[in-house]
Amino acid sequence: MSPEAAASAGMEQARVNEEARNVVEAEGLKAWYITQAYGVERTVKAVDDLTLSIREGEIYGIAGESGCGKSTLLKALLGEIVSPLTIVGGKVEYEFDAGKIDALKQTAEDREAIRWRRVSYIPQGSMHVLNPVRRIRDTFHDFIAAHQETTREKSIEMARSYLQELGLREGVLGNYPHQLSGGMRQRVTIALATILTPRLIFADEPTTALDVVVQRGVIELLKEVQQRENSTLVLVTHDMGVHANLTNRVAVLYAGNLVEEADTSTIFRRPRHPYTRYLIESLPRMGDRSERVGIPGRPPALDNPPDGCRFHPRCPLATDICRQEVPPLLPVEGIGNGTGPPHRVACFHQVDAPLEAGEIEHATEMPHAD
Amino acid sequence: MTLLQQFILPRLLQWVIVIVVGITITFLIPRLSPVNPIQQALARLTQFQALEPEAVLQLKEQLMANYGLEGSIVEQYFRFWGNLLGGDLGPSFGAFPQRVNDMIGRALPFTVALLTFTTIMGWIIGIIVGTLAAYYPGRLTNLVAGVMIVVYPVPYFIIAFIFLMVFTYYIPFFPLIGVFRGEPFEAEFIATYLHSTFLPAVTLLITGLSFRFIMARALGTAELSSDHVQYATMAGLPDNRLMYSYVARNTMLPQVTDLGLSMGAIFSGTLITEAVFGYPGLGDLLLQAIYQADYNVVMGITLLSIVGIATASLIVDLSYPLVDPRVRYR
Amino acid sequence: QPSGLPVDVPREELFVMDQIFRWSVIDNYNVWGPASGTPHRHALMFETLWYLDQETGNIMSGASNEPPVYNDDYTQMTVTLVDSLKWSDGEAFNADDLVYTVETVWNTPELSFGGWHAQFADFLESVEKVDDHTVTFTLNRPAPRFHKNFEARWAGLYMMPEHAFSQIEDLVNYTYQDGPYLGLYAPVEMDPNGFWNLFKKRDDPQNTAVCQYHMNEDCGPGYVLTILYGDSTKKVIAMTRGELDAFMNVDFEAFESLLASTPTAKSWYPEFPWAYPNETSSRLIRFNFDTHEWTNNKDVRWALALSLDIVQLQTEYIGGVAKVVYVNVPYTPKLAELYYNHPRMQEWVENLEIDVAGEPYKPYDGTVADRIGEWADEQGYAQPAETAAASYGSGWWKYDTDTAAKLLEHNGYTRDGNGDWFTPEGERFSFSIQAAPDEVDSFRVANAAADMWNDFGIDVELQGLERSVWSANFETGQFETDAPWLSFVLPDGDGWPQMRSYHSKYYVPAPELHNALGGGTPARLVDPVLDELIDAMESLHPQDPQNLELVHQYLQHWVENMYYISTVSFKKFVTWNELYWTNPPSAENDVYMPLYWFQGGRFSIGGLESLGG
Amino acid sequence: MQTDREHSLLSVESLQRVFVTREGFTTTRLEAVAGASFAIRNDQPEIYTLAGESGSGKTTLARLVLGLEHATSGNMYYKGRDVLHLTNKERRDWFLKEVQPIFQDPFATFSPLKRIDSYLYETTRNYKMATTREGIDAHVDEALHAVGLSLAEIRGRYPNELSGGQAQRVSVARALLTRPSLLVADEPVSMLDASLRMSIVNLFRSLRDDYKVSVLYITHDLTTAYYAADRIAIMLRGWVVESGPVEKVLGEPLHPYTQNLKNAIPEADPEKTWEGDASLAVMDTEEYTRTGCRYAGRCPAVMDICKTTVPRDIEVQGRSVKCFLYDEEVPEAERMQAMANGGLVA
Amino acid sequence: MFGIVGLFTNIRDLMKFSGAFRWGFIVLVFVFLMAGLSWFSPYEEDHRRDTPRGKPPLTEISIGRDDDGERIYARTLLGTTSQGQDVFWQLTFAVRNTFLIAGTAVFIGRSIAILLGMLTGYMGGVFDRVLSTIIDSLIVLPRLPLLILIAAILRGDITTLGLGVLLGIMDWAHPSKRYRAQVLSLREREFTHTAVFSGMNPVKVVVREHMPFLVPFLLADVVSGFLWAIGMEVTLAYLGLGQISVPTIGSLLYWGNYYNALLLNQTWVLIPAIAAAVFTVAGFYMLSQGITHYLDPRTRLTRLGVSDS
Ligand SMILES: Nc1ncnc2c1ncn2[C@@H]1O[C@H](COP(=O)(O)OP(=O)(O)OP(=O)(O)O)[C@@H](O)[C@H]1O
Ligand SMILES: Nc1ncnc2c1ncn2[C@@H]1O[C@H](COP(=O)(O)OP(=O)(O)OP(=O)(O)O)[C@@H](O)[C@H]1O
Ligand SMILES: [Mg+2]
Ligand SMILES: [Mg+2]
Repeated sequence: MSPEAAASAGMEQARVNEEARNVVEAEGLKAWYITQAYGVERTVKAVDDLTLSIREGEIYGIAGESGCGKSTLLKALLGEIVSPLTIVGGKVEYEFDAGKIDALKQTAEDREAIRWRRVSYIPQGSMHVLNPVRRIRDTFHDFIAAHQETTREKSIEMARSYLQELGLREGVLGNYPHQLSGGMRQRVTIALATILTPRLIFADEPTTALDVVVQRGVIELLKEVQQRENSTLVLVTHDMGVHANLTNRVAVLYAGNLVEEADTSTIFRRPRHPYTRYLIESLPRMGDRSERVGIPGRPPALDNPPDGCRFHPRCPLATDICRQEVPPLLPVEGIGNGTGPPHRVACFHQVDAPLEAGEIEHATEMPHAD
Repeated sequence: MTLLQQFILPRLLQWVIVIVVGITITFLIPRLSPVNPIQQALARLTQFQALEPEAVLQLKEQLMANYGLEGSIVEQYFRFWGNLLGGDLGPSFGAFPQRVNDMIGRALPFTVALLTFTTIMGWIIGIIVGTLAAYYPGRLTNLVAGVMIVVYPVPYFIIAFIFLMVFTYYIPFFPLIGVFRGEPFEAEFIATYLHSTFLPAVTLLITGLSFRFIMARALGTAELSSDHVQYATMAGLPDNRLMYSYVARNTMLPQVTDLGLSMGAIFSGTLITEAVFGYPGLGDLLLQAIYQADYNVVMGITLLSIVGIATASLIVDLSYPLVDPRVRYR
Repeated sequence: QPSGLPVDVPREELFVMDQIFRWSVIDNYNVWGPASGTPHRHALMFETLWYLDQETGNIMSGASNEPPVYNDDYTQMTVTLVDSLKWSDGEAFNADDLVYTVETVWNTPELSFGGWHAQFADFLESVEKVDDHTVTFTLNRPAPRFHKNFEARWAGLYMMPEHAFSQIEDLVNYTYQDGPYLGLYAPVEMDPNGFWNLFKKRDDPQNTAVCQYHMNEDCGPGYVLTILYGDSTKKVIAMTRGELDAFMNVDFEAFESLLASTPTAKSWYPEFPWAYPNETSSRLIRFNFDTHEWTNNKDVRWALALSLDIVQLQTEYIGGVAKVVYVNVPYTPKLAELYYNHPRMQEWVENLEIDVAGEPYKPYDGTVADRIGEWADEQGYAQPAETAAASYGSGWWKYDTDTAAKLLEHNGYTRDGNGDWFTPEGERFSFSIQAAPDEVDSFRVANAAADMWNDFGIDVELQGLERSVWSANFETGQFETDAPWLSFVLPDGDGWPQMRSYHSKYYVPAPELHNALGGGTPARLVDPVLDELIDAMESLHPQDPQNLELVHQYLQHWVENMYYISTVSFKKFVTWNELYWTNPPSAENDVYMPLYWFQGGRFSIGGLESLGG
Repeated sequence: MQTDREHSLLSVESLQRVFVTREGFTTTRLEAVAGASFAIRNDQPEIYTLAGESGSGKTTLARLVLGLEHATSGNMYYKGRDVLHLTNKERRDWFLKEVQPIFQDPFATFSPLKRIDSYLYETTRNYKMATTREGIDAHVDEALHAVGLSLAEIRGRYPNELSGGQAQRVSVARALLTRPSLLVADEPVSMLDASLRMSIVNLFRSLRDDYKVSVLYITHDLTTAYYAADRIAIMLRGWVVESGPVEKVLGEPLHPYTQNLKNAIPEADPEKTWEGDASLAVMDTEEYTRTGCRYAGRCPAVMDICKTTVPRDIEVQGRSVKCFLYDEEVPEAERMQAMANGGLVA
Repeated sequence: MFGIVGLFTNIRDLMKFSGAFRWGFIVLVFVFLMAGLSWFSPYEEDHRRDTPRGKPPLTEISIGRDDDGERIYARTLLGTTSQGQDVFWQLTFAVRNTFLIAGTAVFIGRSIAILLGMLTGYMGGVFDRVLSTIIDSLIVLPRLPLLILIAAILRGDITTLGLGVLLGIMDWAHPSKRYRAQVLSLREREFTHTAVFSGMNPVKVVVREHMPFLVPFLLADVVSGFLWAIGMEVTLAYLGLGQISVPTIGSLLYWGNYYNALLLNQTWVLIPAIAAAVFTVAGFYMLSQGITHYLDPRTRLTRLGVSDS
């Protein structure tokens, strides 16, 4: 990509940010899994005290290691709270044209009105969510008929033209899911989730377990859908490459906490949280075979997270304060042009140094605060 | 390599082998029985009579000839296959000189009608109710499930007896035995037929139903936690659509398999139910035949059942892809 | 309430009776051929020459109403036929029919499923028509019982219509559905599944033997339906519902519940002991002398008999409703007179002494019937005015376990502290007794015996076997003891026809079929004394007093050896519901027996009177 | 095709595996591995990568190598010995000791119902690597140390009590117990997140360098392949379409398919977004049954000959390519034209 | 999975974990207690005429005499049978014997089924084809008629244990097919390959690796096996082909029916036997539900307190 193109992309981003209002706002969200096993209660604080807002028309990425609560966050934002998942505190609100809607208190009617028409969801492992014994066209009809008046012919016609626009061949409609490749199934699911032109799309790891070629196709499809309707896309993945390619803004989750949030280029160029830095540095790059290391240690168990900063046991910069106090998520001053959403970080020992593309910082060379 | 060669022919071959082995076993086993059909017939023919010893011996020979029991067991076996392939099951011993073909021909429609009705109804109702129960867990469901689990182990004939007592004695509404008036397919025949078949049918239905319910509920519950159902639920699909096209439909593979195989189990059920209700089907016929060591009738009926079950499972196997498009023939 | 009956006949014209089994051969009334299945039908549709009534022991008229006349050396028998009988097509019944019947059966083995062919082949020289109603049989050797072939208790040689059958080419496979019949009824409809059969009365009832016997021009119900409902429970339900007018038998318990629900139901006696007690058979305990050594010891057999309490057996197990017998002769009025109450037998049994360890011992106890009567009083049953013996049978053996113990000990058996018996070899004295539970009284006799012998200290295992298994077992000698039923004598008192198969020449060792030689007994008994007696009876006329004496001797010898332990007579809860039809045979109307499915059942049916719908 | 059997650790020659499947009432013949050839050198341990998109036959090839699948035709030699026709005894006593697998999903590798250490003990005992109790413990511990774990850490634990990375390391450790010369790792990192990925791939590198173990590394993650591997073979629908040193093949891919693969890699750099159109595979089976080049259907530089004729392997620029674009027998003008059409770099 | 030591903790866990298990367990303990009580019965197993006949529950009956010859009276809990036996104590024997029959049948049937199912599933090839065809042939045989025939052949000589063995021999074809299918899929699972590469031989693989996965399956199967065996026992007894003098659930029903219990309203001789059958099967059913649920990997994960990272 040429520098001009990059600049224009940046400008586009800025434009979005300026005009947009927030579509989703979550405040102090606590979504825990509370299980009764053996009569013993166990609480997994999968999302713990999390505040974020997502702007209309943007692609908002959520990154983090496996098991850090990404999917849980999405479910909470979607308002799909099924036991043992419990909302312990906080709120989630949508704002579309007609005022605010409390996402966590949806009635069955609300759901029928909101789901798929306004808010839609592509779950993790979306290649497995199609009914294996139902033809694709029937599934389309089921999903369309659930939310709007239609006949079988109409809904199939709708599906046909939509699939064509998305570059899937028509024959797919007559197939059963197992007759399609994984990537095609994933694309069908995306089509299913977006055919009713929702304003807000939650996509949970839509590309894991796909090979790069198919992954690329799926991601381009998502982007196309998002751009066509100027809808909002919330994309969860732990693949930083995908974030880099697709999102406008990235939130980094660690052990149920939001640790850093900034526009994409900032996250990749000037990450401030040690965890984010690790995440990006550890990625190998083409054309570079010098040694890289993973993040030391393993993520904490969420039913008994460490006190203070949850990253401290793995953090080379950790000090006593990290072990005792939870770092607040605060905007970084003096960054950005002041009009977009701020760059927020939750760390006592933020690192303020650019990450040069291609440059490797060895873990041991990470500056120590103490 | 075509499908025919690769799958259908071997499957057909297997069908043939299964039937031949099955029939051979049922040919041999009755002949191991201590009950001697000749002695049985002798006792029947000469009851209350003091017979000359000479007459007894002569009668025995006569019976041997009539029944086709001369020669070694191997000779009998090949003669049996010869007759069978000629479509003749031989004479009944207990009802000589009646042909087994005729006897089975008379009883078969009754059993088939009863079985088809109860099996299919039990299957459909069981699946519907079971799926509903899986879909709406709750107190009512637990109650229904509890009842079903209680009914499930109660022996067929106990249920039959209770119905018999209640609906022919205390509330004498149904006839005591199968009473059929009029020519087949006339209004009177149909009326009396329904009247006579009701109790045995309900008995079979109830026992079949309870099993089907338990199975459908278990399968439905498992299906409910599957990804595609959860996703469709999230997408706000209406309940009936979910239940029918997403839960029940997906449990069809095991249900259809089981339907094919359950014909055998149900056959056992009719055996006794028919006896209790004086219903003129194959079950009662078979029971009598076993007692009288009426080899040919036993053979005829088991053969029917063997061919029936083998064919049912053949059809089930061949129709799997219709039921579940994922299935591949290997 | 819809009718549970399968036929559309006004109830006041229809008599519904319990069919004793499910017909497996449909629409075939050729009783001579291999399809043979006679019950009900032979009473309704057919005639034999004579009928031997078991209640009275009298010969009753059939196609002949005079006894056969033999020449002096029993080589010729002359029969005179009734001249007023007609076939249902109007043709007169005459000597041609009898001659034709005999010759046909004689010449066609396939038409001889009562065994008559073999009899004729064995004895018959020629059969000749003397005149229209007289026929003479010439025999190739003395045969004083030749007429038995024509005399029915259950069955006899049924008359064939010569004028019709001579037209039929293949008589063996002829189904004889359209008559003509000599009996009162003709079949009109049959259940293709064999559960029922409908018969209609002839248009000319006056031409049948039954109506002539009853001296009633139009005797008997217009229609008779035989129908099989199933087990006791179902029969009782059917009668309660008014859908059954007579049944053959039910369990004691079922009968009591019927009495409670259906006041019009009635068996033989109007009060206790209700059931018909005079069927010619008795229940006993049989030993297998071939395979189990211990059974060959007379003392052991006696010990077993003495350790049974017959009063308890008859009351507690059988409900008090059968007559006690000490030998296998049923206690019908006629047979009681010929045997139990015959002075010779009475004297013998009262003075009978057996040897108990060298001491003589009188085992007979004459008070049994009275004690049963007392028991019935205690239960609060009203009883008939007859003597206790008439209701409860003969005396029996004392219940004397001390003597029984002595007998065993004398033979080397020992008893331990718990009272358990051990064989001389030192093993636990144990054996099994087999019975078929659906033969109710036999099974209960076995039950009682097992219980009482267990109490006495013998380890007896009761095996209830499915009937066909049970019979297969005794046929092949696979039993130790079992509980069958039989009678040594016929209703008229003759013994030879039944006793002869005990001749040692028919003996076959187990496990071959006991009747491999034609005769033979499952007990596989060999006793030269019996052989002699049997041989002596053969050439005597049944009514010959010498014959009776020989039978007495046979029975005495039998009892002294206690070959079988006889217990009670046959009884049946033959029950009539006097709701639509009345005047069935009963203790008050005891001119003939009530077993309507026997050939003689026609008298019962013909005697019925309608009570209106 | 003949490889240098004597000097190769593993040499695979024209290996073919055909599956016949019936679906509904139609039969499909599917050449999942179609005459694949490559060799892993013996003189010096190397990490050899098999890469390619999903369904290209990588797993099938790995299973063939491991002997879990029967070859339809072709040859395979290990240390010069024919290993397609081993007796059961030879296989157990020799081959299984030499070649050990590492599977994709570390949790599927071990039965969830058994303690994970039991596999380590089983392997040690069954191959008689040690006999005494202490010996076995020491042997297991040593293998675990090689992967950065210790026996104390994992003893008595069930698979799901370990993190994915730990479980995958145990899987590697188990494979190392028999002191194999070759590890066959089928997508060992695809289930893991970036950080864990690196630790496993680093582990392979250290095994190669410190323990002299060769690795057949199967993946569709080209970045880790580039990072770790010495040589690479790119698979397409059963074919090996390009193979050679990883810097060459991935640095300057020649085959249009390899180029497509490389382009599709999302780089963790917001300024490097994708160029050109993605060309997506249609149904798997369609390409398997195509006559001519299996890539012809979506190749931007397709020529007429590609649609009818199967290309041969061409040695060019230090690698082997299965493409007419580099085939001298095809007129050069035509090839240049096609490349230009496809927007490819020559 | 169930070490001997761990058994009790497992049961305790299960009791806490699953209501179905709890109820099933309680019901079965109750049933076992019944069976156990049979050893303390004041009456002999096959003895009749111990009590007055046909008395309803809770009647006062004479149960013999004391040393002075005085009659001893007691109330019968469940009434007496027409053969003069105490229903309650007969039931204890019946439950014990039926357990013995069904238990033997299930044990033998499942052993054969598992062995053959696993072998055919794991070995595959010609071995599998031949055996599967034989199994299929057996599946199509109507079992009840066959059983009646065989029972008839054995001439009523069949002992309680013998009946169990016979039933077991007849009831393995269906389950073995199901086990085969399971093993077929387990065979393709990766840990099977791991086991093979760990040098395990086929028997070890099948027993150590696959067996544990069949346990939930086995449990469900045991329930249906139990049900079938009890059903067959009862049916044979009903037809008079069992050893009807040995008290079993079936023979209790047989005798009740023989003495027209329904017609005479003596339901107390039938109801306990039916209840025993229902309790036994329902108890096992609930137990297996509980255990299956407990062993389900999905619930197991949360239960073991691990995240699925
Ligand atoms: N149903 C559940 N019950 C209990 N704990 C759960 C449940 N589902 C998830 N968890 C736990 O919650 C935490 C967060 O899970 P989540 O699925 O949100 O992670 P994720 O970031 O989406 O991971 P991945 O990248 O693997 O999808 C994990 O520790 C997980 O073990
Ligand atoms: N046992 C089998 N029977 C039939 N077809 C099979 C079988 N195994 C694999 N295939 C087919 O062979 C082709 C190659 O499969 P393979 O698993 O080797 O691909 P892969 O490169 O490992 O893909 P992935 O990256 O998805 O794991 C696929 O189309 C697959 O459907
Ligand atoms: Mg997730
Ligand atoms: Mg693969």
